[in-house]
Amino acid sequence: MQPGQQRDEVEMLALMLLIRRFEERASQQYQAQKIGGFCHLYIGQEAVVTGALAAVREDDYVITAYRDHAHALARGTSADACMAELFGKETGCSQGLGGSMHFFNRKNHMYGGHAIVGAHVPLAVGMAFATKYRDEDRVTLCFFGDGAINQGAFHEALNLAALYKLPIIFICENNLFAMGTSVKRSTSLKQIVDRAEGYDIPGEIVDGMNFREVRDKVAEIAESIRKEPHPAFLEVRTYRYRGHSMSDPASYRTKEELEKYRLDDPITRLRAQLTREGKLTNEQFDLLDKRAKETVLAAVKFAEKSPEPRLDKLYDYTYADGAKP
Amino acid sequence: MQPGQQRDEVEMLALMLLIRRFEERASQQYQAQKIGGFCHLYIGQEAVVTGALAAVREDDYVITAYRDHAHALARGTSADACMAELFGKETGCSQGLGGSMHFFNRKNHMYGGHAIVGAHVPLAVGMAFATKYRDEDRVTLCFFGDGAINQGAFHEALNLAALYKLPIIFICENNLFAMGTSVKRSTSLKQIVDRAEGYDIPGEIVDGMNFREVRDKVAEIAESIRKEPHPAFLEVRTYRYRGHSMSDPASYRTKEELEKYRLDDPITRLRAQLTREGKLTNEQFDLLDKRAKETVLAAVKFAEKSPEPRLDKLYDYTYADGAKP
Amino acid sequence: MREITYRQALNEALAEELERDPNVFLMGEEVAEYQGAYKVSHDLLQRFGPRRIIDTPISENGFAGLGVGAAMVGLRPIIEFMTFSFSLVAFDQVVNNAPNMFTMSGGQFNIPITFRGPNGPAHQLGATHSHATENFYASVPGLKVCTPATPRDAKGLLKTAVRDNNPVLVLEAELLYSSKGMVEPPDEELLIPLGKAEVKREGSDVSIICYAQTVPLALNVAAQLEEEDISAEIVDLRSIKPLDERAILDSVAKTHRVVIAEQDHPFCGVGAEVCYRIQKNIFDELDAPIIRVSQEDVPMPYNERLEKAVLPNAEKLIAAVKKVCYA
Amino acid sequence: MREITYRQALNEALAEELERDPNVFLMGEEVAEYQGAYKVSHDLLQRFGPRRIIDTPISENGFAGLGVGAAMVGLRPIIEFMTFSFSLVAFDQVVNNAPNMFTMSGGQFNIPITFRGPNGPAHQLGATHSHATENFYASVPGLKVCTPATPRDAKGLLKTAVRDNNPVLVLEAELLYSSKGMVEPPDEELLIPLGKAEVKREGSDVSIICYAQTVPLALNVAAQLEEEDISAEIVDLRSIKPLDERAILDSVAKTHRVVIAEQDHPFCGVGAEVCYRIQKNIFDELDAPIIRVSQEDVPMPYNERLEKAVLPNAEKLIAAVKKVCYA
Ligand SMILES: Cc1ncc(C[n+]2csc(CCOP(=O)(O)OP(=O)(O)O)c2C)c(N)n1
Ligand SMILES: Cc1ncc(C[n+]2csc(CCOP(=O)(O)OP(=O)(O)O)c2C)c(N)n1
Ligand SMILES: [Mg+2]
Ligand SMILES: [Mg+2]
Repeated sequence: MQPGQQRDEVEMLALMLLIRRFEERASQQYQAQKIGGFCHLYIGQEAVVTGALAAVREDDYVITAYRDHAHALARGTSADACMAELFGKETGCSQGLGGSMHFFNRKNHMYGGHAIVGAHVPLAVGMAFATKYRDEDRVTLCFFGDGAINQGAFHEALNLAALYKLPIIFICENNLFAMGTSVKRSTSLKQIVDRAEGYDIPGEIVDGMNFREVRDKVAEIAESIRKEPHPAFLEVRTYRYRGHSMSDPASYRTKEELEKYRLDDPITRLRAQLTREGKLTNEQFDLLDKRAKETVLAAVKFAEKSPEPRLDKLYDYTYADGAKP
Repeated sequence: MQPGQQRDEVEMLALMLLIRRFEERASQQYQAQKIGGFCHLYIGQEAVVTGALAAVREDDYVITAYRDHAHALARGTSADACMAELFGKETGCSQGLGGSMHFFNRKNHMYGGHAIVGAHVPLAVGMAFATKYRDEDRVTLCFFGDGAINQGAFHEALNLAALYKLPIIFICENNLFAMGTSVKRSTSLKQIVDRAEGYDIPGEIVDGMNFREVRDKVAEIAESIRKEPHPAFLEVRTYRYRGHSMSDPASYRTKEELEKYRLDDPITRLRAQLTREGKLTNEQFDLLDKRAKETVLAAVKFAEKSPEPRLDKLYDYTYADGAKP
Repeated sequence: MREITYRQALNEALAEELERDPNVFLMGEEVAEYQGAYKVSHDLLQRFGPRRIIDTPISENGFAGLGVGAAMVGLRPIIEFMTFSFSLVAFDQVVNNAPNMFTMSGGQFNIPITFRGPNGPAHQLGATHSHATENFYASVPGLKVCTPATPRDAKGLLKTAVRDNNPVLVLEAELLYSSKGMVEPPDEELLIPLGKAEVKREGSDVSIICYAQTVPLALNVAAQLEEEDISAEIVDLRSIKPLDERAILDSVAKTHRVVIAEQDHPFCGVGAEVCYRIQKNIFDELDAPIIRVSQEDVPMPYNERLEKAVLPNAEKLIAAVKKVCYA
Repeated sequence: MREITYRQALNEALAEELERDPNVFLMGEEVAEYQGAYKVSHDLLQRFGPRRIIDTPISENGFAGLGVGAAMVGLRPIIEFMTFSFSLVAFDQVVNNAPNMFTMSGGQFNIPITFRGPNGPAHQLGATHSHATENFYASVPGLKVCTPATPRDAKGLLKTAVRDNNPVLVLEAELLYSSKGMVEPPDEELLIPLGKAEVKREGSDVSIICYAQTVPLALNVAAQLEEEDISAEIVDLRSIKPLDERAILDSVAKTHRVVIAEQDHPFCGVGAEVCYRIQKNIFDELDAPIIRVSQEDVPMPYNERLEKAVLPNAEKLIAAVKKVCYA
């Protein structure tokens, strides 16, 4: 396992581009009705998952909510498998049975994709529990939104993690809104990270538009957890450019606010940093972007051509032993 | 309404004695199998509810968990109605349908008696919500145990109360144990009151063995809430002398610990204070105690003689309009 | 009468009840500023203000319980679940506190609360977001459950629910929100009693008992069956609990053959209860075993074709009818 | 074979499975230091240590979910609910996360978890503490539900549940914990398959289909009926889901008359499903309508006499048998 900090930043920039282009394309395919159900885009938040995953090992556990395309891609799930999942195809990362909100990749330690707000936080604690039970030195990264912190499941999970001293980082992707509800209207806390105090869990805030800041902070926390298991809380300040889901015009916020964040774009930022430091030319960037676009276009082709899950297997995914009710 | 602080301390001591004697007698009647189900005694904690209720108005809302005999008595429910409820009689405060864990008294603003840990905390918030909705200046007193603070319902309720700025005092009766689980084993917090910080709710600690301290603190908070509605959190440090319920030998704690608290007995304390101040003689105290015992004995007789709820009314308490399923 | 959508009908019901009774308020996620996730509460914030139309954090258990507590002291809350799939995190408040309070308090506290929102599978939302909860809730003593299928029923049942002195669940259907139907004009008070089924189409050969999303399905199927000379009577339960046993038995006594079309899972579903009641009461009237068409007993898959295969559909319903008719 | 209590049988099952597989652990409120609220986990902390026998705060939703997460990464959790009445606050984890994961992940994550604890009314615990949850859980696709009635079944079913690769609910019965029965000696591996009913008594006139607390009741009643020359066959379902349709139909084909004795609420209860299956499959074999004896459809009152009146009892069961036998 290579330690996260060593992972090449240009590679990470390429990953952020892949995520961005993937989602833009998903949005377009959704409009074209190739994709059904709910579809929540991550555009604007790319530095969060990319930074966090750049800082940990490939065998660390990752779990998130329903805004999960980026987490699956960052965890090494192919754009093909992700797009095919959106298309509901058998070649999808959940065989077309999960859809946008339920991306899984067991091999790469991506544990979903969970659509009930807050309900995956106890699962994450269970994964961290297993780590400690087996005396491993893995870290569990549990991502969730600012809306999740007001769910009972979140609360019980944090208390359990603190009580049992489990190796887990609770990463709150604070994009300021839960659907149309701004954080100010969901809690009277001045900052979300303060909630961690109620469990005696150390908490910190980082700028989620800055890849390096996220990566370095997660690396630091992960290292301390590997030495001595404990939970930690990270509030990552970020922003989603799109509506909550495809049907949301996001009229609850101003154009100015959106523009302010767009100017702070995580991809532009990392690109500028690398360019300034002489690690990336404009040509190289364009090439990365071109490749990302090609990969995504190929993924759409792959998804289109892929077969649907077989009707005669309808009952095969209910019980692991194929029991019939 | 007379302001709480004015309520006569000797009267309050008499109330504490009534509660104590009531429960001792309930314990005995339980052994004699006159009382069924679960039965949780409050002995040792009397200063908490007595102090708190001495500080508020008669029309303020009171709600608690299943260790509720004292709360009903302190809210003016007769010993007769309480004992009859334990006996499952029609004359009981819940007509014999609720039992020990579900004491209600609508007239006196006692809203139960709730047996699912933590689940009544949202109800309390709803009552406080109604107060604000109607622009009244009532305060809701929500009592619960140290075990309840790890339930999701508790968490969601506190956040809602803080967000909507509702007039409510969350009173945690920290008796150090939830069944056999000491507070140290249910949360890693150094003190329970710290949990309130996670909601931006002001919190304080008082000595629950000291009637005056509880009363004065609750009076102070209630006053500030009546001026400007907001939630507050009070951790009251107390101790239950008996096991969790009648079947619990309480072998999870030491005799020494129990003895330490018994020496700090809330009744003895208030008695000593009053005696020292020349407000109570030994004879007067003995008379109060005698009266308490008589009242309770009469309650047992009352309960014994009372009729059972009628079998033919079995279906009458399911729907308010008598609808049949 | 005028034609309005199911969504509009619900919106009117809410507005009228809010207007009528100052103790009524509406609370839920995105009901106010966002105008409702499915726009059922459109314009209500503007009309009734933030005191009575209240946005919440994502805390279903908390605000469901808040509603029960407010009801204990005299308010009449309408609690919206964005969908009833999310009511599962509030299950304890809905099945323990709301319906038990009246009994536990010896009749001192009835709970006049309405829980409402879309219920049942919508379209490709996957296993966690497609729950049909009617059989869970109907099995709980003390709750009432209704499942309007038409705009008229939606308006009339919701208004009645708000006035009922018990906890009532109004299980709407996302897929019906945009459907249209004739409804009395706003100046005519429309109240439809809980516990009364409606024969949505008369017929003589077979009774199709249905509710919510399966009502339009059954009506469609009835039209198709007509062409094959099978006359189907469509009994829309409208309320699951109380169940209109009388209406069911009357129809069965006429047709002697029964298919139950339901949108929930088969095991211990609504149709199982209906079947039990029929055979218990008029066993001898049955000329064939009762057949149920429900969801398949599997978690809902995302894939569209598989989802369709899981749901009750015209093909399955027709096959069932033919089977009970030995046609 | 030796005689042990139901409680002891469960305790042996836990100990044997903990012994056999290091991935098995037991978690719940008061399971460790307190030795279990009902002493089912007696001595396990002493034998297996605090790493594997784990006390929790009062956070059912949290630790049920913790179990599901641990199962995703290879452990085999046994989660104790102090009673299943308290599982209602964890409902979402039990009905959404545990059973849906296998489907939602396209078969990547099965969840080998056991949820266990006492279920159903005990004695005068009142409305919030007397829930029979079997029909809720059995209606959820992806869950398995068993309800042992004897010490032998308790041991054999719990051991099988722990080894099953799916979420299984073992619904025990507090009122049976001290009951006794013959069980194989500890050195003999006792596994009872899920989904297999057992005829607990052969008979020819009527089938009484029952499970959990209604099994001893039905056996008692059968003895009484014997004296009136009515021969009752007692079919103990043992598992509610999968349901042993074969065993039920075989018995009914023999007796042609059915009474279902169940401890849950009537509306959409287990008996409704059993009834549906019987009439659907062997309608012509039935000589009388099926009758169910269940709880009355009211929240459980505390008063003892009223509680008895709500529960299924011998009187009601005998009356039902006589009715179906036209005796
Ligand atoms: C228990 C529950 N309640 C409501 C919803 C509907 N819902 C889906 S996403 C969402 C907002 C979540 O916001 P946040 O946690 O901030 O995540 P973000 O969408 O910003 O990534 C809501 C209310 C749900 N899925 N689960
Ligand atoms: C949700 C739920 N889980 C478990 C229980 C069982 N139970 C009843 S009381 C109790 C302990 C509560 O302790 P605490 O809150 O400290 O109150 P105390 O008994 O000390 O007054 C437990 C676990 C319950 N009633 N509800
Ligand atoms: Mg957000
Ligand atoms: Mg306590």
